[in-house]
Amino acid sequence: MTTVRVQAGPLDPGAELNAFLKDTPHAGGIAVFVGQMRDFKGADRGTGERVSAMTLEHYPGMAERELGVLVEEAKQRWRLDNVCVIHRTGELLPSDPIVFVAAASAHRADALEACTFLIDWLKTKAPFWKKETTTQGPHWVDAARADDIRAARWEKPAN
Amino acid sequence: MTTVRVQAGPLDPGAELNAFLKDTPHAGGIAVFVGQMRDFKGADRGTGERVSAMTLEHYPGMAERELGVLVEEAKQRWRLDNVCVIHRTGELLPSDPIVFVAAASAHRADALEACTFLIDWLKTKAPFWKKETTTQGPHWVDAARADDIRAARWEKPAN
Amino acid sequence: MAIHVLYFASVKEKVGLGEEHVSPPASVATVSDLMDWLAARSPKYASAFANRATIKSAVDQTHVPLSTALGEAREVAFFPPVTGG
Amino acid sequence: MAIHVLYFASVKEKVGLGEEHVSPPASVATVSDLMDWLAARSPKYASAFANRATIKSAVDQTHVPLSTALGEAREVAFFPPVTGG
Repeated sequence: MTTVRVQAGPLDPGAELNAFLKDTPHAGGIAVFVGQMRDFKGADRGTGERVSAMTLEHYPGMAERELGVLVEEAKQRWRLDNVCVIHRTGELLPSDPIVFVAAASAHRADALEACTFLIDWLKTKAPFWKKETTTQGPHWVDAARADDIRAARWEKPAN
Repeated sequence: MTTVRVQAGPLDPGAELNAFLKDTPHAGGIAVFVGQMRDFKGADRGTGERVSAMTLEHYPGMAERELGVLVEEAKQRWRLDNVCVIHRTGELLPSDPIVFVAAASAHRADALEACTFLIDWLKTKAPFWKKETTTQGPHWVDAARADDIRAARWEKPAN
Repeated sequence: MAIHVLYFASVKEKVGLGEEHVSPPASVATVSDLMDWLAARSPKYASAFANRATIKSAVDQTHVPLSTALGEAREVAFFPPVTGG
Repeated sequence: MAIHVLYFASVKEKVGLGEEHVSPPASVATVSDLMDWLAARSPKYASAFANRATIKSAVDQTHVPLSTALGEAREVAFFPPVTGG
Protein backbone atom coordinates (compact mmCIF):
# COMPACT_ATOMS: atom_id res chain seq x y z
CA MET A 1 0.00 0.00 0.00
CA THR A 2 1.19 3.51 -0.76
CA THR A 3 -0.22 7.01 -0.76
CA VAL A 4 1.38 9.97 -2.53
CA ARG A 5 -0.39 13.30 -2.48
CA VAL A 6 0.45 16.88 -3.40
CA GLN A 7 -2.14 19.28 -2.05
CA ALA A 8 -2.78 23.02 -2.01
CA GLY A 9 -5.12 22.84 1.00
CA PRO A 10 -4.15 22.55 4.68
CA LEU A 11 -2.47 19.38 5.91
CA ASP A 12 -3.69 17.84 9.19
CA PRO A 13 -0.91 15.53 10.47
CA GLY A 14 -3.02 14.03 13.26
CA ALA A 15 -5.85 13.10 10.91
CA GLU A 16 -3.36 11.71 8.38
CA LEU A 17 -1.64 9.65 11.08
CA ASN A 18 -4.88 8.13 12.31
CA ALA A 19 -6.01 7.36 8.76
CA PHE A 20 -2.64 5.72 8.11
CA LEU A 21 -2.88 3.61 11.29
CA LYS A 22 -6.41 2.55 10.39
CA ASP A 23 -5.14 1.37 6.99
CA THR A 24 -2.28 -0.53 8.63
CA PRO A 25 -3.74 -2.42 11.58
CA HIS A 26 -1.16 -5.23 11.48
CA ALA A 27 2.02 -3.16 11.49
CA GLY A 28 3.87 -3.19 14.81
CA GLY A 29 5.88 -0.04 14.16
CA ILE A 30 4.96 3.22 12.45
CA ALA A 31 7.49 6.01 11.96
CA VAL A 32 6.36 9.49 10.97
CA PHE A 33 8.09 12.72 10.04
CA VAL A 34 6.32 16.09 9.94
CA GLY A 35 8.02 19.17 8.52
CA GLN A 36 6.62 22.50 9.68
CA MET A 37 7.23 25.92 8.20
CA ARG A 38 9.84 27.72 10.27
CA ASP A 39 9.56 31.40 11.11
CA PHE A 40 13.26 32.13 10.60
CA LYS A 41 15.68 32.02 7.67
CA GLY A 42 18.53 29.56 7.42
CA ALA A 43 19.64 27.06 10.05
CA ASP A 44 19.76 29.16 13.21
CA ARG A 45 16.75 30.68 14.92
CA GLY A 46 18.94 33.07 16.90
CA THR A 47 20.49 34.78 13.89
CA GLY A 48 18.02 34.05 11.05
CA GLU A 49 15.82 36.83 9.75
CA ARG A 50 12.12 36.48 10.59
CA VAL A 51 10.07 34.80 7.87
CA SER A 52 6.44 35.87 7.71
CA ALA A 53 5.10 33.78 4.82
CA MET A 54 6.05 31.18 2.25
CA THR A 55 4.97 30.09 -1.21
CA LEU A 56 5.64 26.51 -2.23
CA GLU A 57 5.92 26.02 -5.98
CA HIS A 58 6.02 22.55 -7.51
CA TYR A 59 6.27 20.81 -10.86
CA PRO A 60 2.77 19.34 -11.33
CA GLY A 61 2.96 15.78 -12.55
CA MET A 62 6.64 15.31 -11.86
CA ALA A 63 6.23 16.08 -8.14
CA GLU A 64 3.73 13.22 -7.69
CA ARG A 65 5.77 11.00 -10.01
CA GLU A 66 9.05 11.63 -8.15
CA LEU A 67 7.45 11.04 -4.74
CA GLY A 68 6.16 7.74 -6.15
CA VAL A 69 9.68 6.82 -7.26
CA LEU A 70 11.02 7.54 -3.76
CA VAL A 71 8.30 5.43 -2.16
CA GLU A 72 9.04 2.51 -4.51
CA GLU A 73 12.75 2.78 -3.70
CA ALA A 74 11.94 2.65 0.03
CA LYS A 75 9.76 -0.43 -0.50
CA GLN A 76 12.61 -2.14 -2.31
CA ARG A 77 15.05 -1.43 0.50
CA TRP A 78 12.90 -2.17 3.57
CA ARG A 79 10.01 -4.48 4.48
CA LEU A 80 7.14 -2.01 4.56
CA ASP A 81 3.41 -2.62 4.96
CA ASN A 82 2.42 0.91 4.05
CA VAL A 83 4.01 4.20 3.05
CA CYS A 84 2.47 7.68 2.82
CA VAL A 85 3.96 10.94 1.59
CA ILE A 86 1.89 14.15 1.50
CA HIS A 87 3.37 17.50 0.47
CA ARG A 88 1.82 20.95 0.63
CA THR A 89 1.97 23.53 -2.13
CA GLY A 90 0.80 27.14 -2.34
CA GLU A 91 0.69 29.76 0.39
CA LEU A 92 1.87 28.83 3.89
CA LEU A 93 2.29 30.59 7.21
CA PRO A 94 4.78 29.82 9.99
CA SER A 95 3.98 26.55 11.83
CA ASP A 96 1.93 25.20 8.92
CA PRO A 97 2.76 21.56 8.21
CA ILE A 98 4.64 21.27 4.89
CA VAL A 99 5.24 17.56 4.60
CA PHE A 100 3.98 14.34 6.20
CA VAL A 101 5.90 11.09 5.73
CA ALA A 102 4.83 7.78 7.30
CA ALA A 103 6.25 4.26 7.02
CA ALA A 104 4.76 1.14 8.63
CA SER A 105 6.43 -2.20 9.15
CA ALA A 106 6.25 -5.28 11.35
CA HIS A 107 9.74 -4.21 12.49
CA ARG A 108 10.45 -0.78 13.89
CA ALA A 109 13.98 -0.58 12.43
CA ASP A 110 12.53 -0.80 8.91
CA ALA A 111 9.89 1.84 9.60
CA LEU A 112 12.34 4.27 11.22
CA GLU A 113 15.04 3.93 8.57
CA ALA A 114 12.59 4.15 5.67
CA CYS A 115 11.04 7.30 7.14
CA THR A 116 14.45 8.94 7.48
CA PHE A 117 15.43 7.87 3.97
CA LEU A 118 12.19 9.25 2.50
CA ILE A 119 12.51 12.72 3.99
CA ASP A 120 16.23 12.89 3.17
CA TRP A 121 15.70 12.00 -0.49
CA LEU A 122 12.52 14.03 -0.80
CA LYS A 123 14.49 17.12 0.26
CA THR A 124 16.99 16.73 -2.59
CA LYS A 125 14.89 15.05 -5.31
CA ALA A 126 11.23 16.05 -5.20
CA PRO A 127 10.56 19.11 -7.40
CA PHE A 128 9.32 21.66 -4.87
CA TRP A 129 10.72 25.16 -4.35
CA LYS A 130 10.24 27.44 -1.36
CA LYS A 131 9.95 31.19 -1.63
CA GLU A 132 10.13 32.93 1.74
CA THR A 133 8.97 36.43 2.61
CA THR A 134 11.10 38.32 5.11
CA THR A 135 11.30 42.03 5.94
CA GLN A 136 13.64 42.22 2.91
CA GLY A 137 10.83 40.95 0.68
CA PRO A 138 10.34 37.58 -1.01
CA HIS A 139 13.30 35.42 -2.05
CA TRP A 140 13.87 31.85 -3.20
CA VAL A 141 15.35 29.57 -0.54
CA ASP A 142 18.81 28.23 -1.35
CA ALA A 143 19.34 24.49 -1.30
CA ALA A 144 21.26 23.42 1.81
CA ARG A 145 24.56 21.63 1.44
CA ALA A 146 23.72 19.66 4.62
CA ASP A 147 20.73 18.17 2.81
CA ASP A 148 22.94 16.92 -0.03
CA ILE A 149 25.29 15.31 2.47
CA ARG A 150 22.45 13.55 4.29
CA ALA A 151 20.89 12.39 1.01
CA ALA A 152 24.22 11.00 -0.19
CA ARG A 153 24.36 8.64 2.79
CA TRP A 154 21.58 6.65 1.12
CA GLU A 155 23.22 6.40 -2.31
CA LYS A 156 24.20 2.87 -3.21
CA PRO A 157 27.69 2.33 -4.61
CA ALA A 158 27.61 2.20 -8.41
CA ASN A 159 28.32 -1.22 -9.91
CA MET B 1 9.42 20.96 27.20
CA THR B 2 8.71 17.31 27.92
CA THR B 3 5.73 15.09 28.47
CA VAL B 4 5.87 11.62 30.02
CA ARG B 5 2.65 9.73 30.58
CA VAL B 6 1.67 6.20 31.53
CA GLN B 7 -2.02 5.61 30.95
CA ALA B 8 -4.53 2.80 31.30
CA GLY B 9 -7.02 4.35 28.87
CA PRO B 10 -6.90 4.32 25.06
CA LEU B 11 -4.13 6.20 23.29
CA ASP B 12 -5.06 8.37 20.27
CA PRO B 13 -1.85 8.95 18.27
CA GLY B 14 -3.42 11.52 15.92
CA ALA B 15 -4.73 13.64 18.78
CA GLU B 16 -1.38 13.35 20.58
CA LEU B 17 0.51 14.36 17.44
CA ASN B 18 -1.62 17.44 16.87
CA ALA B 19 -1.36 18.45 20.54
CA PHE B 20 2.42 18.03 20.29
CA LEU B 21 2.62 20.15 17.13
CA LYS B 22 0.48 22.84 18.73
CA ASP B 23 2.92 22.94 21.67
CA THR B 24 5.89 23.16 19.31
CA PRO B 25 5.03 25.73 16.64
CA HIS B 26 8.64 26.75 15.99
CA ALA B 27 10.17 23.31 15.39
CA GLY B 28 10.96 22.57 11.76
CA GLY B 29 11.10 18.80 12.14
CA ILE B 30 9.00 16.42 14.21
CA ALA B 31 9.72 12.69 14.31
CA VAL B 32 7.18 10.27 15.74
CA PHE B 33 7.10 6.56 16.47
CA VAL B 34 3.91 4.64 17.19
CA GLY B 35 3.98 1.04 18.39
CA GLN B 36 0.82 -0.98 17.79
CA MET B 37 -0.16 -4.30 19.32
CA ARG B 38 0.59 -7.08 16.86
CA ASP B 39 -1.77 -10.00 16.35
CA PHE B 40 0.98 -12.61 16.08
CA LYS B 41 3.67 -13.97 18.39
CA GLY B 42 7.37 -13.40 17.83
CA ALA B 43 9.00 -11.72 14.85
CA ASP B 44 7.29 -13.36 11.88
CA ARG B 45 3.64 -12.96 10.99
CA GLY B 46 3.75 -16.02 8.72
CA THR B 47 4.79 -18.46 11.43
CA GLY B 48 3.78 -16.73 14.69
CA GLU B 49 0.79 -18.00 16.63
CA ARG B 50 -2.25 -15.70 16.64
CA VAL B 51 -2.43 -13.35 19.61
CA SER B 52 -5.94 -12.34 20.65
CA ALA B 53 -5.28 -10.04 23.62
CA MET B 54 -2.55 -8.51 25.73
CA THR B 55 -2.09 -7.24 29.26
CA LEU B 56 0.56 -4.62 29.87
CA GLU B 57 1.91 -4.59 33.42
CA HIS B 58 4.16 -1.81 34.67
CA TYR B 59 6.03 -0.67 37.76
CA PRO B 60 4.04 2.38 38.88
CA GLY B 61 6.34 5.22 39.81
CA MET B 62 9.45 3.73 38.28
CA ALA B 63 7.87 3.53 34.81
CA GLU B 64 7.25 7.30 34.75
CA ARG B 65 10.61 7.95 36.39
CA GLU B 66 12.53 5.81 33.90
CA LEU B 67 10.77 7.37 30.90
CA GLY B 68 11.76 10.75 32.34
CA VAL B 69 15.38 9.61 32.58
CA LEU B 70 15.31 8.52 28.92
CA VAL B 71 13.84 11.84 27.83
CA GLU B 72 16.51 13.77 29.75
CA GLU B 73 19.22 11.63 28.15
CA ALA B 74 17.80 12.41 24.71
CA LYS B 75 17.75 16.14 25.50
CA GLN B 76 21.40 15.95 26.52
CA ARG B 77 22.38 14.25 23.27
CA TRP B 78 20.33 16.21 20.73
CA ARG B 79 18.99 19.75 20.33
CA LEU B 80 15.30 19.18 21.05
CA ASP B 81 12.50 21.69 21.47
CA ASN B 82 10.02 19.17 22.80
CA VAL B 83 9.80 15.47 23.62
CA CYS B 84 6.76 13.34 24.43
CA VAL B 85 6.54 9.70 25.50
CA ILE B 86 3.19 8.07 26.26
CA HIS B 87 2.86 4.38 27.16
CA ARG B 88 -0.27 2.29 27.58
CA THR B 89 -0.88 -0.17 30.40
CA GLY B 90 -3.68 -2.61 31.09
CA GLU B 91 -5.77 -4.61 28.64
CA LEU B 92 -5.10 -4.20 24.92
CA LEU B 93 -6.44 -5.69 21.71
CA PRO B 94 -4.62 -6.19 18.39
CA SER B 95 -3.95 -2.87 16.58
CA ASP B 96 -4.27 -0.84 19.77
CA PRO B 97 -1.51 1.76 20.04
CA ILE B 98 0.92 0.80 22.83
CA VAL B 99 3.43 3.61 22.72
CA PHE B 100 3.74 7.11 21.24
CA VAL B 101 7.13 8.83 21.05
CA ALA B 102 7.65 12.29 19.54
CA ALA B 103 10.72 14.50 19.27
CA ALA B 104 10.79 18.03 17.83
CA SER B 105 13.80 20.03 16.74
CA ALA B 106 14.80 22.86 14.45
CA HIS B 107 16.84 20.19 12.63
CA ARG B 108 15.31 16.99 11.33
CA ALA B 109 18.41 14.87 11.98
CA ASP B 110 18.12 15.58 15.71
CA ALA B 111 14.41 14.80 15.79
CA LEU B 112 14.78 11.55 13.82
CA GLU B 113 17.76 10.25 15.79
CA ALA B 114 16.28 11.17 19.16
CA CYS B 115 13.02 9.40 18.27
CA THR B 116 14.89 6.23 17.30
CA PHE B 117 17.04 6.41 20.42
CA LEU B 118 13.99 6.85 22.66
CA ILE B 119 12.08 3.84 21.37
CA ASP B 120 15.23 1.68 21.35
CA TRP B 121 16.08 2.48 24.97
CA LEU B 122 12.47 2.42 26.12
CA LYS B 123 12.22 -1.18 24.86
CA THR B 124 15.10 -2.34 27.05
CA LYS B 125 14.89 0.01 30.05
CA ALA B 126 11.34 1.09 30.82
CA PRO B 127 9.67 -1.28 33.32
CA PHE B 128 6.74 -2.63 31.31
CA TRP B 129 5.93 -6.28 30.71
CA LYS B 130 3.66 -7.78 28.07
CA LYS B 131 1.52 -10.83 28.62
CA GLU B 132 -0.01 -12.18 25.43
CA THR B 133 -3.00 -14.46 25.07
CA THR B 134 -2.81 -17.05 22.29
CA THR B 135 -4.80 -20.23 21.68
CA GLN B 136 -2.32 -21.83 24.11
CA GLY B 137 -3.44 -19.40 26.82
CA PRO B 138 -1.67 -16.40 28.37
CA HIS B 139 2.13 -16.21 28.57
CA TRP B 140 4.73 -13.55 29.34
CA VAL B 141 6.54 -12.23 26.27
CA ASP B 142 10.28 -12.98 26.20
CA ALA B 143 12.67 -10.08 25.77
CA ALA B 144 14.10 -9.98 22.25
CA ARG B 145 17.83 -10.24 21.75
CA ALA B 146 17.48 -7.93 18.73
CA ASP B 147 16.21 -5.20 21.06
CA ASP B 148 19.31 -5.47 23.25
CA ILE B 149 21.52 -5.19 20.19
CA ARG B 150 19.71 -2.09 18.93
CA ALA B 151 19.78 -0.49 22.39
CA ALA B 152 23.51 -1.15 22.73
CA ARG B 153 24.20 0.97 19.64
CA TRP B 154 23.36 4.01 21.76
CA GLU B 155 25.60 3.13 24.72
CA LYS B 156 28.47 5.53 25.15
CA PRO B 157 31.92 4.06 25.67
CA ALA B 158 32.78 3.93 29.38
CA ASN B 159 35.52 6.33 30.44
CA MET C 1 16.27 -2.81 58.22
CA ALA C 2 12.73 -2.68 56.75
CA ILE C 3 12.58 -2.93 52.98
CA HIS C 4 9.61 -2.61 50.66
CA VAL C 5 10.04 -5.42 48.12
CA LEU C 6 8.10 -5.49 44.84
CA TYR C 7 7.71 -8.28 42.29
CA PHE C 8 6.54 -7.90 38.71
CA ALA C 9 5.35 -10.07 35.82
CA SER C 10 6.50 -13.72 35.97
CA VAL C 11 8.37 -13.12 39.25
CA LYS C 12 5.18 -11.81 40.83
CA GLU C 13 3.21 -14.79 39.59
CA LYS C 14 5.73 -17.28 40.96
CA VAL C 15 6.10 -15.60 44.35
CA GLY C 16 2.32 -15.28 44.52
CA LEU C 17 2.24 -11.64 45.61
CA GLY C 18 3.11 -8.23 44.23
CA GLU C 19 4.75 -6.59 47.22
CA GLU C 20 5.62 -7.01 50.86
CA HIS C 21 7.67 -5.46 53.63
CA VAL C 22 10.59 -7.55 54.87
CA SER C 23 13.23 -7.12 57.56
CA PRO C 24 16.23 -9.21 56.61
CA PRO C 25 19.14 -9.66 59.04
CA ALA C 26 22.20 -7.40 58.82
CA SER C 27 24.11 -10.12 56.95
CA VAL C 28 21.92 -9.37 53.91
CA ALA C 29 24.12 -6.66 52.42
CA THR C 30 23.47 -6.71 48.66
CA VAL C 31 20.55 -7.13 46.27
CA SER C 32 21.92 -10.58 45.53
CA ASP C 33 21.95 -11.43 49.26
CA LEU C 34 18.34 -10.30 49.52
CA MET C 35 17.42 -12.57 46.64
CA ASP C 36 19.13 -15.53 48.35
CA TRP C 37 17.40 -14.74 51.61
CA LEU C 38 13.99 -14.52 49.91
CA ALA C 39 14.61 -17.69 47.86
CA ALA C 40 15.18 -19.65 51.09
CA ARG C 41 11.74 -18.73 52.40
CA SER C 42 9.60 -21.21 50.46
CA PRO C 43 9.47 -23.26 47.26
CA LYS C 44 7.47 -20.44 45.62
CA TYR C 45 10.25 -17.93 46.23
CA ALA C 46 12.86 -20.51 45.28
CA SER C 47 11.07 -21.02 41.97
CA ALA C 48 10.81 -17.27 41.33
CA PHE C 49 14.55 -16.80 41.79
CA ALA C 50 15.70 -20.15 40.36
CA ASN C 51 17.20 -18.68 37.20
CA ARG C 52 19.13 -15.67 38.41
CA ALA C 53 20.43 -14.77 34.96
CA THR C 54 16.89 -13.81 34.00
CA ILE C 55 16.14 -11.64 37.05
CA LYS C 56 16.62 -7.88 36.96
CA SER C 57 16.44 -5.55 39.91
CA ALA C 58 15.86 -1.94 40.78
CA VAL C 59 16.71 -0.15 44.02
CA ASP C 60 14.59 2.88 44.83
CA GLN C 61 13.25 2.78 41.25
CA THR C 62 16.63 2.77 39.51
CA HIS C 63 17.99 -0.20 37.57
CA VAL C 64 20.96 -1.76 39.40
CA PRO C 65 23.15 -4.85 39.05
CA LEU C 66 22.49 -7.64 41.57
CA SER C 67 25.84 -6.94 43.23
CA THR C 68 24.62 -3.52 44.42
CA ALA C 69 24.85 -2.86 48.16
CA LEU C 70 21.44 -2.32 49.77
CA GLY C 71 22.73 0.54 51.92
CA GLU C 72 19.80 2.77 52.82
CA ALA C 73 17.54 1.21 50.18
CA ARG C 74 13.85 1.57 50.97
CA GLU C 75 12.37 -0.10 47.89
CA VAL C 76 13.80 -3.09 46.01
CA ALA C 77 12.08 -4.61 42.97
CA PHE C 78 12.66 -7.91 41.16
CA PHE C 79 11.40 -8.58 37.64
CA PRO C 80 12.20 -10.30 34.35
CA PRO C 81 13.75 -8.31 31.45
CA VAL C 82 11.35 -5.58 30.35
CA THR C 83 9.23 -6.00 27.20
CA GLY C 84 7.36 -2.72 26.76
CA GLY C 85 7.20 -0.41 23.78
CA MET D 1 11.20 18.56 -33.18
CA ALA D 2 8.56 20.20 -30.94
CA ILE D 3 9.42 20.26 -27.27
CA HIS D 4 7.34 21.40 -24.33
CA VAL D 5 9.74 23.39 -22.14
CA LEU D 6 8.92 24.25 -18.52
CA TYR D 7 10.64 26.67 -16.14
CA PHE D 8 10.29 26.72 -12.36
CA ALA D 9 11.09 28.99 -9.42
CA SER D 10 13.92 31.48 -10.06
CA VAL D 11 14.41 30.21 -13.62
CA LYS D 12 10.74 30.89 -14.37
CA GLU D 13 10.97 34.38 -12.91
CA LYS D 14 14.04 35.24 -14.96
CA VAL D 15 12.70 33.84 -18.23
CA GLY D 16 9.40 35.56 -17.54
CA LEU D 17 7.16 32.62 -18.35
CA GLY D 18 6.39 29.17 -16.99
CA GLU D 19 6.20 27.11 -20.15
CA GLU D 20 6.33 27.25 -23.91
CA HIS D 21 6.58 25.03 -26.96
CA VAL D 22 9.80 25.34 -28.94
CA SER D 23 11.13 23.75 -32.14
CA PRO D 24 14.90 23.89 -32.00
CA PRO D 25 17.01 22.89 -35.04
CA ALA D 26 18.36 19.35 -35.37
CA SER D 27 21.76 20.53 -34.15
CA VAL D 28 20.27 20.86 -30.65
CA ALA D 29 20.98 17.29 -29.53
CA THR D 30 21.31 17.43 -25.73
CA VAL D 31 19.66 19.17 -22.79
CA SER D 32 22.76 21.32 -22.59
CA ASP D 33 22.42 22.27 -26.28
CA LEU D 34 18.81 23.22 -25.66
CA MET D 35 19.88 25.45 -22.80
CA ASP D 36 22.47 27.18 -25.03
CA TRP D 37 19.91 27.64 -27.78
CA LEU D 38 17.37 29.12 -25.35
CA ALA D 39 20.00 31.35 -23.69
CA ALA D 40 20.77 32.92 -27.09
CA ARG D 41 17.17 34.05 -27.53
CA SER D 42 17.17 37.15 -25.34
CA PRO D 43 18.84 38.73 -22.30
CA LYS D 44 16.08 37.30 -20.09
CA TYR D 45 16.92 33.75 -21.15
CA ALA D 46 20.63 34.49 -20.97
CA SER D 47 20.18 35.67 -17.37
CA ALA D 48 18.12 32.58 -16.45
CA PHE D 49 20.84 30.24 -17.70
CA ALA D 50 23.88 32.38 -16.79
CA ASN D 51 25.03 30.16 -13.96
CA ARG D 52 24.77 26.66 -15.35
CA ALA D 53 26.13 24.99 -12.24
CA THR D 54 22.92 25.97 -10.46
CA ILE D 55 20.49 24.73 -13.12
CA LYS D 56 18.93 21.28 -12.90
CA SER D 57 16.88 19.60 -15.58
CA ALA D 58 14.31 16.88 -16.06
CA VAL D 59 13.36 15.14 -19.29
CA ASP D 60 9.84 13.74 -19.40
CA GLN D 61 9.58 14.31 -15.64
CA THR D 62 12.74 12.41 -14.70
CA HIS D 63 15.86 14.08 -13.31
CA VAL D 64 18.71 13.97 -15.85
CA PRO D 65 22.20 15.40 -16.18
CA LEU D 66 22.59 18.28 -18.65
CA SER D 67 24.60 16.03 -20.97
CA THR D 68 21.53 13.85 -21.64
CA ALA D 69 20.52 13.42 -25.31
CA LEU D 70 17.10 14.86 -26.06
CA GLY D 71 16.18 11.89 -28.27
CA GLU D 72 12.38 11.61 -28.35
CA ALA D 73 11.94 13.95 -25.39
CA ARG D 74 8.53 15.65 -25.30
CA GLU D 75 8.89 17.63 -22.09
CA VAL D 76 12.06 19.29 -20.77
CA ALA D 77 12.14 21.28 -17.52
CA PHE D 78 14.76 23.66 -16.10
CA PHE D 79 14.86 24.66 -12.44
CA PRO D 80 17.17 25.48 -9.52
CA PRO D 81 18.03 22.81 -6.93
CA VAL D 82 14.88 21.67 -5.16
CA THR D 83 14.06 22.94 -1.65
CA GLY D 84 10.89 21.11 -0.59
CA GLY D 85 10.22 19.03 2.49
